[in-house]
Amino acid sequence: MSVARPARPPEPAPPDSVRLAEALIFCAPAPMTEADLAARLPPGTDVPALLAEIARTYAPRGITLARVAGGYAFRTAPDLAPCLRGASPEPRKLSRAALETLAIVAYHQPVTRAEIEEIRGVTTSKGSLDLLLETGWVRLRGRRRTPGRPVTYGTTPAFLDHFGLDAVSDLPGLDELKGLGLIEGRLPAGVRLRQPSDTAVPDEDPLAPGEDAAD
Amino acid sequence: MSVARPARPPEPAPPDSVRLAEALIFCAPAPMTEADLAARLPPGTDVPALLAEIARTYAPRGITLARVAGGYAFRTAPDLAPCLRGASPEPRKLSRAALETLAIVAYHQPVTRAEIEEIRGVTTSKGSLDLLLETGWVRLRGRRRTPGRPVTYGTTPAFLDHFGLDAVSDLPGLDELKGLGLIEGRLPAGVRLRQPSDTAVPDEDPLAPGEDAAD
Amino acid sequence: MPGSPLPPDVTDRDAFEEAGPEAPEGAAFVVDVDGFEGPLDLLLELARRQKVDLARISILALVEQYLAFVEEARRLRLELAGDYLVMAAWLAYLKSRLLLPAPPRDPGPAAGDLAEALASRLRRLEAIRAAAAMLAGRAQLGRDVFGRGATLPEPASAAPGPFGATLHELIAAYARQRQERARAQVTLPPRSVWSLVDARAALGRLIGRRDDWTDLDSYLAQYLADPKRRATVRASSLSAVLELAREGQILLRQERPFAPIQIRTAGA
Repeated sequence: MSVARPARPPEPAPPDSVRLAEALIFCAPAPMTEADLAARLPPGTDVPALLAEIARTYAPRGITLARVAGGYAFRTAPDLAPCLRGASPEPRKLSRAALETLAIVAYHQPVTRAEIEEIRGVTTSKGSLDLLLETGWVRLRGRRRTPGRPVTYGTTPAFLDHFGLDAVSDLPGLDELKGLGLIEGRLPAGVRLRQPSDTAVPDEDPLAPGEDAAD
Repeated sequence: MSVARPARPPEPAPPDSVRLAEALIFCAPAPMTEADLAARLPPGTDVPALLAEIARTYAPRGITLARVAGGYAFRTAPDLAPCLRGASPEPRKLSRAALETLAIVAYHQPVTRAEIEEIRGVTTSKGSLDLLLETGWVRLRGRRRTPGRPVTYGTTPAFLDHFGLDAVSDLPGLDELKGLGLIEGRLPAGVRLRQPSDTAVPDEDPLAPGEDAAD
Repeated sequence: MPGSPLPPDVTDRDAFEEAGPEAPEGAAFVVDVDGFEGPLDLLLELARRQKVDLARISILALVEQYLAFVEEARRLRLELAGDYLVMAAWLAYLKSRLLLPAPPRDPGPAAGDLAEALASRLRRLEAIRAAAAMLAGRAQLGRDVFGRGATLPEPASAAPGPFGATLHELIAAYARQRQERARAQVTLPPRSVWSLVDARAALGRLIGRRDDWTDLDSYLAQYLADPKRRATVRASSLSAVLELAREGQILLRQERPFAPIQIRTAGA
């Protein structure tokens, strides 16, 4: 199909706030939240409506507006994946062990290393968590309020961005797993798991000011 | 001007070759030449006409097709530049020396410059500490009650905030660094690895008023 | 039990990590258990072969298959990693609990609860495997969907960006620094050695004054006080008294093996 139609009239210009929002999202190094946008757009801008407008405009195109990690970013359309592969170097593939560890961190977060090992039934090979920390998908969250105060792990916004998720609660199959009671499974005495959350949980973190864990 | 018009029909989809070309240009790490595009688009595609079509479509928008360095790339519209200045620039990376110094301040605080040098085994340039003060992650804490009353350094709440920590004692200790595979084997007695804490210590005096602005 | 307990198409480095080059010659037949990441994974695979819902598997049949697997590995003189044997021991206990009536007033958990706990662990591992597969199957950034590829030219007079570093970079920097310091600072504690010459000189001074049979150790009391020096003092003084005896200066006797060594001057 020929696309060259010289007589075609120029496209109508979108409002300036839409143009600015497009530019801001395009040049941001990470997904932009509605709050980020509101702070940079003219006061009184209806940011959700504006984002809906941009999403609608770009939906049929090769570049689309994606909602990821609690914000907005331009991404290539998913259906073009086969034609785009090889356009940039293939990212490192995770080993099965690392992928499983990542899934445990994602679905059970906040989770300790001992709990990861309990679920997998094997000692987590050294470097598996380190690799996930290095990719920037897993982070140290804090410490569990149990004896030994183990460090807890959780996922990062980069993890959500990488897997095209808006929030941890959007993890595929999460509701089903919760329904089957497989997220709140049996764990060693004194340890309870809850549904994943990347916000603070009651038996985690907040250290009293001045609390000293010095050895 | 309101942009939310719920009754608006969906945009007509552009031809697949246009969508693919948009995506290719968008995700390429460098501007794409007509030859690069021709090689990745279906054989027989009229690349110049297709580029003209994309340019026409994006001309009124916040993101436009620009001809740069002999190829094509998407850029924000030139007229928006004043509004984009300072919009989420890419973060600056710390040098290895600065990162190490920061880590030592975090783990060994309160720590004097001489102690940092002793721990690192190399002379720490004043620039390194100045840079860390500039990041807002390191602060002057007080003065050590030893001859010369050297200034002590520690971390700030902004440090905790940036690294997602609730308290300095949430930094992983020796066992956890080992568990992550970051430290192998035993450390000799001379090499201390601290369980960090940022509580007040007895041999430290607070800074005199206004003294923290001095250095 | 249907078929061989040994999957024909597998090799597991983890499971056989202890079978080095000096593995017994008899283990010529290579049992391939690739992909098994520990005993729980093996159990899950065995359970899958029951081709029923994990909720309805026979734990007893599963236990028997696992024990048969371990038995077969033993028959082939394969060294299984400790984890597999620990699990085998626990499963053997579970099997006995499942088959035998519970002893009266048994304080331990009911056999049914133990079996259910195992089934629940297997279901949880299977669920997380399924979740991992779903995650891996999603359109991934940099593989299926792409973000803006190019770094944009900085707009003129742009303020310098904020400083960025991740927690991982920070702790890795600390660990690397400490590790490097550790390597740079290897100091061996100075060994304190009592030489043969020292021993001869000391014993020569002491023995000359006594002409009755005396325990060697009683001469050495002051030197043996330091635990770090005990070994070197004993070794050197034994060599010294043997030398002195060979030269005819002293006599040695020991009533039985490991009894105190006694000495006296030869001239008495």
